[in-house]
Amino acid sequence: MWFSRLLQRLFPPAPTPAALYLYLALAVVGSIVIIVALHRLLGLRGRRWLIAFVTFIAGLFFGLEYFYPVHGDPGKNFLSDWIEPVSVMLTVVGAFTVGLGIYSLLQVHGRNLARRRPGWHNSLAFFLATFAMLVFGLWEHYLHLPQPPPEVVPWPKGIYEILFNGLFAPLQAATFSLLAFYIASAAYRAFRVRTGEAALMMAAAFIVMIGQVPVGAWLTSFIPADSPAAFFRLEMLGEWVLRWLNTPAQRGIIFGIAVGALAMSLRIWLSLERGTFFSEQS
Amino acid sequence: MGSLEHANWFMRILFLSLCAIIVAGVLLAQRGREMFIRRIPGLTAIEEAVGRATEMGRPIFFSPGLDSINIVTLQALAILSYIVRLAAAQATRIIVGLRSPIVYPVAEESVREAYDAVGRPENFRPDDIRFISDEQFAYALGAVGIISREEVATNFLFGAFYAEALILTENGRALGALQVAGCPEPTQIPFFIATCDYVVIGDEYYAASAYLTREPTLTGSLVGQDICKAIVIAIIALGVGLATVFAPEKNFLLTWLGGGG
Amino acid sequence: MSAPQPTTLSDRIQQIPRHYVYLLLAGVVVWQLLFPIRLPITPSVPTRGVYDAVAAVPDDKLIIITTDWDASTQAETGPQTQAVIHACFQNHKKFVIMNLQPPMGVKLAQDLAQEAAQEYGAVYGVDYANWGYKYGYENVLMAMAKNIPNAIGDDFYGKPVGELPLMQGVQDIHDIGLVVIVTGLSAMTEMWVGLIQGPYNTPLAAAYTAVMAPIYYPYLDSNQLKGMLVGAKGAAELEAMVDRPGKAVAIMNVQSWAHVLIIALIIVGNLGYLFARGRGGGRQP
Amino acid sequence: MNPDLYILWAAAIATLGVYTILYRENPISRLFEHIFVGLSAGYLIVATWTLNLEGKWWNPMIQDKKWYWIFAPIVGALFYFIYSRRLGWLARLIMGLFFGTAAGTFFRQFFPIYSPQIYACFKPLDYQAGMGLQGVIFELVLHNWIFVIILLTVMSYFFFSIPHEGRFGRNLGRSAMLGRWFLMIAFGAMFGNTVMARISLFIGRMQFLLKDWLGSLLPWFAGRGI
Repeated sequence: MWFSRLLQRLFPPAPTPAALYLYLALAVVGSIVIIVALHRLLGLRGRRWLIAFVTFIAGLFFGLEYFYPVHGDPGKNFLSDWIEPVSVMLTVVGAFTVGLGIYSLLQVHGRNLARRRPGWHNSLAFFLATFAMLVFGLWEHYLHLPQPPPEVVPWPKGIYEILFNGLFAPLQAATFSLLAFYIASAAYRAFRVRTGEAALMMAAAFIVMIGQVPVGAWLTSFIPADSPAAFFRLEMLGEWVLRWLNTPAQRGIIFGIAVGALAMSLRIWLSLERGTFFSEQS
Repeated sequence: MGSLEHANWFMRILFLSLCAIIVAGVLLAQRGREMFIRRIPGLTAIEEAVGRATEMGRPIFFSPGLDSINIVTLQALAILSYIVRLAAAQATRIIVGLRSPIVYPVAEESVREAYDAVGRPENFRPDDIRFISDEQFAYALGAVGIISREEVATNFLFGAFYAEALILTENGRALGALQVAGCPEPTQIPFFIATCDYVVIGDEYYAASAYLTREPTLTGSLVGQDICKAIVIAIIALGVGLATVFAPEKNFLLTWLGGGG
Repeated sequence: MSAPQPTTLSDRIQQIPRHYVYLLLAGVVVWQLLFPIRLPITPSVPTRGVYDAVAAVPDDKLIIITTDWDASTQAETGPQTQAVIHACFQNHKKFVIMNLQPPMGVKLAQDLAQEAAQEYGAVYGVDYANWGYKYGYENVLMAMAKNIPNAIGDDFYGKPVGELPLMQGVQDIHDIGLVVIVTGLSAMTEMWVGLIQGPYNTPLAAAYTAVMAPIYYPYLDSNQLKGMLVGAKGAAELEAMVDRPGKAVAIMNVQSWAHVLIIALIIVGNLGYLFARGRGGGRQP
Repeated sequence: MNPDLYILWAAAIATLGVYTILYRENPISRLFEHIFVGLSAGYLIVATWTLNLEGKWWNPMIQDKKWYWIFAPIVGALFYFIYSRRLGWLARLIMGLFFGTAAGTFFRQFFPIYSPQIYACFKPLDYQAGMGLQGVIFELVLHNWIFVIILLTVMSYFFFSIPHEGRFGRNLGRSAMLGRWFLMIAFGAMFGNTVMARISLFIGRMQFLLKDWLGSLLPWFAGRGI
């Protein structure tokens, strides 16, 4: 793989730990110099041009690898070897954005707490929960327990399990399961034969719903499964609606979305997009 | 044949033509060519929904969906910006609830910009742009909390939504909020239809910002998209015709598209 | 919305307060869990497709079970995973567990696999393995297609996967005979189809929560998916096929009666609406 | 320490706490909302480190001495300039990189995702050799006709630049209306199909509450074979 060889050549690994830290320090200083230089040297137009250029190159790289002719087996072109390492690098860079959201949360709840706004005790609960999960999550990670874990678990792991399996996971599952109630009440209220469209929607929902559960199969089990009328067994009818009425409609939507997303991607890639975020004068 | 690992000549030509048509539409419109867009029902309701909040003197809640910065979310932010301009002009408060840390600063910037644009920068409240949680259902609970504590009059949900959508809209409905929702993916549309007052379906979502802003770049792109869709229909029609006449192994269109392997 | 106080019976059955609907639903579920009335189960075509796809994998290739789920959808995806694992063991196919999203998924699946492995006397590392949670979505898949040991790195227990006996000779995606996606998250399928199934023709089967399944019927129709388990129903059918009736079968029974309740509510609501309209008292919303 | 009993009780209380929101939003549900948000914020940091950065970034940089990995956090740090008005363009620069990547990834997925969807629509609308038994053919051909008609009418609904009046437009308008009806049928089918999934989730929670939690107090519940 010539890409990793190139990396090795450009950035040879540091020979000793001391050299490593020297290299790291130099790299940081160097980067800062470059960034400051960019900021100083580029005018408004230069910056906009640079942003458009970076966007274009990133899109071109991933797109071109697919469309450029390939040879050999498995088929490769001059970009194929780059896809994996570049993808990993982008993943790592993206991971560093995690602080953005956390910062916003800490700011809002910190302010609630500092000013003793109504409901400040909830913000306190927020801080305790965040802090506990952070501390015990990392602690548990660095316990380096053997697998499978021993019978008697050390207490930091115990606390982590209470936080995760006793609170986090059940809160997630319980919130999700609220939907059972909401869907029942939405079905009751929404499915009225007020208009033709509502009636069609109701009829389809009705058939699919009952066709899916054993009681539906049981209701029409008097129709023999090998007779021409077997189509009217509720479970068959439900599957037929999903397969022959639902599938083409879904696909019609999918093609529209595909073209819509292609257009939006193109506008972004070529920096043609106008409107929010893109029009800003900075 | 039958591999889609890399493109073949048919795909290259097709892809380039689709791109060229869209870009041509954009460029033509930017040069001032007038383009027609039909009425999109759910979107005409936005003004009414903002007006209702103003009348009742209660805030608006907006969610740009759960995705990080991507194509869908950028579209949601464009709609947000339009709504904020409407609301700001009527001095109505708007609260934005976010799930992605990366979207947070971008959304804040868009809202601030919109307040500046209508000349009411003093009405912008940074606290109303809130990161709720990156966990899907923690986000849902947090958003329901905001909707009920702030007694919002109108709920706007535009963006990528998943299972949590019904938690938001059913609670919003129970509290009597007027709700307008839009999502490109079809999964949550049935629930929006059941619980919201107006719904924007599928591709209409991508047409939304063009319809609302009448920005030439967007309308031009929309016309280009229509031509592309017509091409897709033509390909399907041709493929169906060929499939009716020939056996699958003789259907060259199938092979060109990487199928029949 | 604030409707006027219902007075007549037809108005009243049109506007049952939501809290009553909630209570009725909870009541039916608890009743059927404690005092079940059972009904028979017959496997559907998509479920049989999953079983057949597992059975058709050549012996020298691996099956990947990617368990992109967590506690939130465990009620459906847990039994699905368990049934797929049983199908693998019963057909003597080697499989590995991995996932790309909620990190918890591989842990929960590992527990299920260990439980089943004991029953069949299967050994970790030889008959099955766990590649663990891999961060990076499409980047992981793109890397995996070219070089599995590199892309995966360490297994669930922190050991390099290359050292596992069942990984002998497993180099890239061409050594994978089937991928079974078990998930409650959208976008996973598009990723696997776009980056693995499409480019390399690797067979794909899937188990979805019932909500997601309709989106993916087109993929079944186009044969991009060999088979599909639809929610707890699919899990119950596969449980019946591998002769391990368990949680999913119990769930489907409760489902029947909960559906009967909702359908009854819809009918009642419509009757109220039609009566009111018949009398000329129907209100257009 | 054995955390199982604490886990059981914490989970039961958390579940019931969330369910109070079914009555209405209240102080208890609010408290659990904040705990939930806090736990996920903490977990987000832990997971980012243990599952991603430690293995993919820290170890290669420190243990393998690949010092060029130091550029990753520097590039990532540019995101944080979004809060600065003066330096905000640097954040846009790095976002541009990610926008470009998103676009490029969509380009490369375009044919692998949509090509099979397109050619799966190539359905014969009449009898042809090799289709199989005579009895099945009629059904198959009929289904194919239904399929193609629904697909085309639904797609016609999503045309935006043609008015639904005039010679061509009036027919498109009719087709679009038909497409809308088919869409409603599809949405109804999806709704019906989802009911089961949602109820499954609630059943799962009730199994936990009745069997695991109440069953630990009253053996009768544990013995009901839930």
